[in-house]
Amino acid sequence: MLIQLRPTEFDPYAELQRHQTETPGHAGKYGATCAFVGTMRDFNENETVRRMFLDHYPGMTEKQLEKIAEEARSRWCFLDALIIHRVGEILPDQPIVLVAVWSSHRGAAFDACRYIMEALKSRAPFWKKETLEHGERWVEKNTSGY
Amino acid sequence: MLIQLRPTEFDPYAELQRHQTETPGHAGKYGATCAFVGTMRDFNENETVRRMFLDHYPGMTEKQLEKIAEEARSRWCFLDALIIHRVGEILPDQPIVLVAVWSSHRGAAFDACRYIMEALKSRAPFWKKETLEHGERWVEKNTSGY
Amino acid sequence: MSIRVRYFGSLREKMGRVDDSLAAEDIVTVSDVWKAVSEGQYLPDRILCAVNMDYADPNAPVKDGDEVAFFPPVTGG
Amino acid sequence: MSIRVRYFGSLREKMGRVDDSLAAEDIVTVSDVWKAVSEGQYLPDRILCAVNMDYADPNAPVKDGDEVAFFPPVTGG
Repeated sequence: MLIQLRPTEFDPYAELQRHQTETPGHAGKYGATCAFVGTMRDFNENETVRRMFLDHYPGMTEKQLEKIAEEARSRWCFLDALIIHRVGEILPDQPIVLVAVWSSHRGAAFDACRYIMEALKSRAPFWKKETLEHGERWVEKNTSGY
Repeated sequence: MLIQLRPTEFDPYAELQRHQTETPGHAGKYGATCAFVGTMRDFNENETVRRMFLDHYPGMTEKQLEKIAEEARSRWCFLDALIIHRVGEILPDQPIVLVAVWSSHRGAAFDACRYIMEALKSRAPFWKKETLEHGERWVEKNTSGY
Repeated sequence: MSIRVRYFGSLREKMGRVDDSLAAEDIVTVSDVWKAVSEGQYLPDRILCAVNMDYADPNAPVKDGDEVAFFPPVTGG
Repeated sequence: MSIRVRYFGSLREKMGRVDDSLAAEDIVTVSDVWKAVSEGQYLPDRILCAVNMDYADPNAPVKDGDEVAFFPPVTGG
């Protein structure tokens, strides 16, 4: 399992390809990969968003992501997981988060990927501040994805 | 929405990147992408599988995939979907299927992607014949992914 | 009356052919098509049917020019 | 007794500072830490707490050397 915070833009599909290719012993063993990419939109709550600052709590953020991944691993059988999350200044259309799970069967891949995303949204210490056309605002609360 | 059958190997991550880049009007509009990749394993039911032949029903396969995608679109709100499925001779570690959904919110992306995969597994006319170390066999039945 | 009958997957190997052309006049349903191509047998439960590339019930009607297909459970994805 | 207190997100702006160092001897719980840094106020319901980078209840004990953090609901992903 690999968990990373990134201060600069990343290409989620290149990361998936690289992680899959570079992880030894995986070829031929996984039948299912479920990947989720969260991307910054240029609007939110009816306002145009110019850019965003993603605050985090160095140390705690990584620790909570590790816990979430371990929880998922204890609940579902999977071979590997990858979590990459941006921090810092983000522009519209840039990826914010990538979560991917490789497993033998598709049910576990979907379930574990979604579990990690939901747990990340509700428990990983990140805070978004949006820069609008006029002024700034902190995003107050994430909504449930179920 | 794009639905394709491929007689030769494809790179699911390059396809995702290309589709996302080439689809006009999407930049900044989708916040969530859920992608599933089904990959050929080198074993199945305790036997080593050397290669696989994927039979299909030209015309009906495309028609049923279109129907499945339209059903998903009528049930969930999403911006775009991509379905690519291999046909013909497939080797272990090669991708068999890619299903991806782009939407504003992650719940719809996960739900619609999984719905399309399950419907494809139970209704799209494809048939797998495995070449084992000794002999061949048709795969009898897909299992549920829920 | 002319009906094209097609077989896929393992059923194609069991039938020993990829398709049939039926000209019989007494065919009303998909089940009748199966009987005509299988020497009067009943359609096995596990065999799926399609008429003109849409799934169909064994009791579904067939008409002149239809394409009827029979195949085992699908195993794609 | 020495406790480092850290603030994140919008709370950091409300507090007007990124952290505090507490040396008070009468601190037993996370709530006591909040009172010490906020002029005796009760901890708002919506503010989350962590002790040594794990989520903690307002009633959780704190000890010498702990790092205590307060922040609003998280909004990552």
